[in-house]
Amino acid sequence: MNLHEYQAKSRLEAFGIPVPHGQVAGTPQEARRIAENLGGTVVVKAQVLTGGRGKAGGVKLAWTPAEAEAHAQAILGMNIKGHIVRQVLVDPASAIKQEIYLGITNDRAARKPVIICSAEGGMDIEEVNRRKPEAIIREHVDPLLGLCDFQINALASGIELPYPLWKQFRRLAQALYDCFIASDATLCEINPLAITEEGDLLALDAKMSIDDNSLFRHPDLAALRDTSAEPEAETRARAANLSYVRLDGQIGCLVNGAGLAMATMDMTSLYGEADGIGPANFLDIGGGADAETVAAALRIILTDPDVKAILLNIFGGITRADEVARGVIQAFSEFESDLPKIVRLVGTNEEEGRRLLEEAHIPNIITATTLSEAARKAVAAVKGG
Amino acid sequence: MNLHEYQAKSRLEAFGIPVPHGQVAGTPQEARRIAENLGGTVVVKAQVLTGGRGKAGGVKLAWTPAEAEAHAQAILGMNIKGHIVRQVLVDPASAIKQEIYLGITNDRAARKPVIICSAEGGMDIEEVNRRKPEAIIREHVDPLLGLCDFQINALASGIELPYPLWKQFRRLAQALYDCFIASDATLCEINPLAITEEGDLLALDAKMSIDDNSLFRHPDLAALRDTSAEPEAETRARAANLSYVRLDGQIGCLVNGAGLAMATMDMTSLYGEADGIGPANFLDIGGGADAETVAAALRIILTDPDVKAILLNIFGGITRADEVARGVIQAFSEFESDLPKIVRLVGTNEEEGRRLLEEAHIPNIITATTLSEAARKAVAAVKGG
Amino acid sequence: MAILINLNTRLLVQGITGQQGLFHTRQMIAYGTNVVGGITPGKGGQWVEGKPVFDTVRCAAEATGANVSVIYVPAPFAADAILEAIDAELPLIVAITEGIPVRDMMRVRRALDQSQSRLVGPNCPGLLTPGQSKVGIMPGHIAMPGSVGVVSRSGTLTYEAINALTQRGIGQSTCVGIGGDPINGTSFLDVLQMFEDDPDTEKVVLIGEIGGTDEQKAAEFIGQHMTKPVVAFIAGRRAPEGRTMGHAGAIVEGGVGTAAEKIALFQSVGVRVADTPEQIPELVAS
Amino acid sequence: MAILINLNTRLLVQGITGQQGLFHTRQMIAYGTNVVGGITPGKGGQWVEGKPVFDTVRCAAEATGANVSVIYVPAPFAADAILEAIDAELPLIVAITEGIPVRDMMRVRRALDQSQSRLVGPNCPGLLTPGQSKVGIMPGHIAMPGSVGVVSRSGTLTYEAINALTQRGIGQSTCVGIGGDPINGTSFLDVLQMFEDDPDTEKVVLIGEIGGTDEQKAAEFIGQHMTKPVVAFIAGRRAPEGRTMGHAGAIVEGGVGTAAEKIALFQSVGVRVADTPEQIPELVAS
Repeated sequence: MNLHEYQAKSRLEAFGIPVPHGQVAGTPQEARRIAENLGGTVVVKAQVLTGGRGKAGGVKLAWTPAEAEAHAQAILGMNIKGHIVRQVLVDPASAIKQEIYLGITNDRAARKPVIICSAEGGMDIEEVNRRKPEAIIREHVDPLLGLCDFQINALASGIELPYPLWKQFRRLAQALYDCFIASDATLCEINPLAITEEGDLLALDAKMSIDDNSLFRHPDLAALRDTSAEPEAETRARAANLSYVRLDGQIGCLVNGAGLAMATMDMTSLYGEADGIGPANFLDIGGGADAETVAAALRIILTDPDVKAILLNIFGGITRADEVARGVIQAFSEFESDLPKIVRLVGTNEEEGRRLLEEAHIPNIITATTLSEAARKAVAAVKGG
Repeated sequence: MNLHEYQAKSRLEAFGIPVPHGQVAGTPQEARRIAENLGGTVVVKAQVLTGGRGKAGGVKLAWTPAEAEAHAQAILGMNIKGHIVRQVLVDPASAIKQEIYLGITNDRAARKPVIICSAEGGMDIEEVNRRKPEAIIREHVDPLLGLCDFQINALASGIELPYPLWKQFRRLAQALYDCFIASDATLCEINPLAITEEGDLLALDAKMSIDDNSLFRHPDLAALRDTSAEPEAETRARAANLSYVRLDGQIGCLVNGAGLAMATMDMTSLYGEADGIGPANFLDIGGGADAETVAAALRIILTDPDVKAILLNIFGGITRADEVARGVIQAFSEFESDLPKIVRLVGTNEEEGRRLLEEAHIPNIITATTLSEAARKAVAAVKGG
Repeated sequence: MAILINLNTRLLVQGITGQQGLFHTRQMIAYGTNVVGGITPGKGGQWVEGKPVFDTVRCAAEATGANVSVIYVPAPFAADAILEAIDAELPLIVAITEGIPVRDMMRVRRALDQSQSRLVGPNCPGLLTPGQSKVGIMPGHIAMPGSVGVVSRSGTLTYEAINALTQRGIGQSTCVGIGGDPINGTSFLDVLQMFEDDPDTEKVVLIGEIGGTDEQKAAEFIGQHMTKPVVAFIAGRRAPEGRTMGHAGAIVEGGVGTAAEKIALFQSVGVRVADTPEQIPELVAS
Repeated sequence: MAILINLNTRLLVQGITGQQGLFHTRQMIAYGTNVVGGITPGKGGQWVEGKPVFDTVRCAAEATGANVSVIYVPAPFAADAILEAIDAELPLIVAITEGIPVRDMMRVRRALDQSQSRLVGPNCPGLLTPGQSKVGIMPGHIAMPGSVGVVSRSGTLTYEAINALTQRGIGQSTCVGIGGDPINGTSFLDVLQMFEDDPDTEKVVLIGEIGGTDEQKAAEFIGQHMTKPVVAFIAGRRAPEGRTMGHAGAIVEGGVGTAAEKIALFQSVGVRVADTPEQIPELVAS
């Protein structure tokens, strides 16, 4: 889960990291009032959960409150890579001597957090990495020892940070690490971290991503989720604990397990591509899903108007086939649907599951034994339908 | 450094551990007012930095405010093992079903903290250990991983804590560990930890000791030190960063290094015991002591009326003999003293040190080369003086 | 012989009184696995399916002589359960639980590195040595004893592969689900080495996914050290780039870990890659 | 040969620009120790006594090929300095600093256990191989080359013993101060083993103290594994019970670790125990 810039900055500030004291506006008038209160030059910044807003014209400098209002007017409602801007952050502009980069993320291969620093701040770090990899200093953090001061010194030394700033930088980097750990973040990034004309460090922009699996222990972070920008189906899927990604095909897939769900997508693509037929979605009901979860998944698929056939592929392990059957029956007792339903039900309690489905007499059910068979039948059903 | 019961309990409470909401009184009248405010039965408890106050009559139950006042009257000013009671804690009395023990300390041999729990609370844990060692459950804590819930479960299971209390107990034990670590404690002990009639856990009494070496990062804890009960010389020694323990002999020792200081005590005892002569103190000026520290040490020794001779034994390593000589000269320029001064100065910069001392012409200086010679000369000086 | 579990496996079930734990304990017992006891803190002294329940793993291990533990504990408590099994020095720990936070697994991983224990999982279907022992949630009836070792990052896709093999009369030595999480206990490489060393295993089936670099390392290992033939299947060929597909592990990161890349690497070291799960037994048999 | 340090020692000084660091760097260079550089974060690029100063130990070690680091950093920063030296994989780290909090040393100790580095100290006078190399703060002129290994928990009391030996014309192979803190890097036992294995060492002098159980373990080791004669001295025979005498290590805990107990144990395994420091050379010579 990603946080908006203003949310990330407010969290960083709670851990002691200096940030500009701007405010968020939902209307141009609000933006003007904030600019008036701040006084001086301000920056008006689109709050969207995607990169590249600068290039899209989503970040503008304003010398007067009237200008701030005009910029907010232009930015609010903007569509940046499919994300509609609903809020702008109005920050006081700062006089800047240098911009650096400081971020922490998890290094999968090393199985440790890694703190990354570069004197080349203000631009995409991936871009810096391609162009000038020696400008990036990395320190892996032992998750049990935590970030040590000597590692921060190594970063400061590596980017040739002026010595009078080292103490401030140590405090800030420690605070960033504390925030990363305490938030179960997968990314905490300050870019740019400005050295102001007054010789202070200031986090001008920030990104934070939170490990979704950790949200059970972070109700405060979970409450920050902005669902206004994402498709309603994804919001509902998350609420039902489903892993759902909408795609552009016609076969609504409901599968247990991410690997099998991907293989199901692969098979429908493989058999359907000659006819322009493919999966309408990736949908993994997870391990041990109960009838209610299955029903919720079917409801999401059934509300997608592009879906012309449903492919239900369950290989029971921790998920029990009889529970899945109950969910299917429950969903179709609510929604009447004439769509072809290709059902493949194997594994734990498969006989009981098949029996339940047969007894329920749901219309237009097509059974299959193997995955390939199920995928081929689904493609055929779309072609025939 | 040890905390008073009321200080320890207030700190435990800050970490989320339930404690009785009593208050501290310095006069019987205050104790009465606190008892009136609390209502009901109260306990009046002497606040002294020593054990055994129960047996000494320093803990009394009071059914009325008047009784609380009378008890406070009796307890305030009491001398418990050389400690004068200057404050009492007035706590509400609790209805108790069971008393257990829960403490954390450092296990030197294992180089880890160890959390200790026993169903036999309310008495000295050393006593329980002697009488019924199987009643004590121990879990060593990996200082990098921290206290794990499974370890707390093992404690709860080991003392057969009723299951409905486990969740509360886990929270409390975690809080105790957090407090132990965050306070750089060497001991955090709740004894007794009461199970109340209402089925809650309540820390009725608590002890905390703080690692003196850590106080630089705990100004709040350092400020809690109660110097009212200790000899003034020890307070002054600590302020000057000296390690000082008063003993009952006549030879004031000033030594660099704890081992050498102990050996110096051993030698003066060895040569003096036939004549009832021995060390007046243990005094280690530490490594790298400067002239000011040496002068402070000499001032402390010179204000001890029992001291009949001074033995200065310095083997320079990180401590430089010339610095020590400067301190000696400084101290004796302030205090005129005719006491015999046995000086042994060897090691780093010894020639310069000896030269400085000679040029200062301090009266009654006796030089020595070896430790045994210095100890024998000090004993002889006391005998002759 | 087989690998990791066999007839000598003495199994503890952590979370035995929970819904999943109880259901799969019954399944494992029904399969013939020697379940010797279970752990649920606070329920020590109870009995479940004729097996004693303990408060702690240490007590359970001492009382039963267990050598494997399987974990069905919910995600918020799962890391603690793994640490407890490590602390009790069990040689093999199998964590079924999915959704454990990354930070927890980083801590577990460090504790593991300092121990003698092996962890399989988390977020995995467990282990199955057909005809001998089943630890986890794999449906036992789809497998049959034989000489093909199966190792997989996926859960249900593993069953798919096992089922396809059995349907064609090809039995398995041991089936190992290593789990799809970014930080786990046992890698493809570990299991490939075990299969290479196992006299009961003649061929190996590897089921991979998009994302991460485990398959690349496996391919390298196969090229350098494996003498036994390997057949692979990689899920996610048609996955759109940059979107997470369920597994924390299954994300395509800037060109690293695409299916095409992994398939090419496998083929370069002589591994035959199946296009469909049903094709796996054909390649194994040929 | 000797142990731990010799003519091949290439030394880094952590905290080289501080008062103590600078003073003792001069002393060590004057003694002939091969100081190859120093570290003070933020002062990288400067030169001290003709030696280059670096911001980090890793850079310093790479640039100089150092194999030992000595730490004079003040207590609040000393644990970080040790961790840095461990991270830079220096084989030998000598920490002079006293007053490091116990909690810091518990963390350091765990990091050490997972590394290949050896730590001597903290709160120790360092190492001295007479005529070859001096690392730390021991006054070099009191020692002379020879075949007696000296190991001690104390600082200045060690000098006392070395001085007494030298006065009697008895030289030393290596003198090792292991430090008086409750949690340290190297124990009596470690050093006794090294002396036992060192062809240049013929006899050993051990200087102990009251408190703790290190001397007891040393006595056990001597009884079981040492072939070379050992002479001991224990400080604190006359210490009142239950009072801390300076060292965090030197506290008599409820009958555990009294001088009498330690002396008796040493004598029971054939170690001769001196009554005064001056008696040490007599016992060594006899």
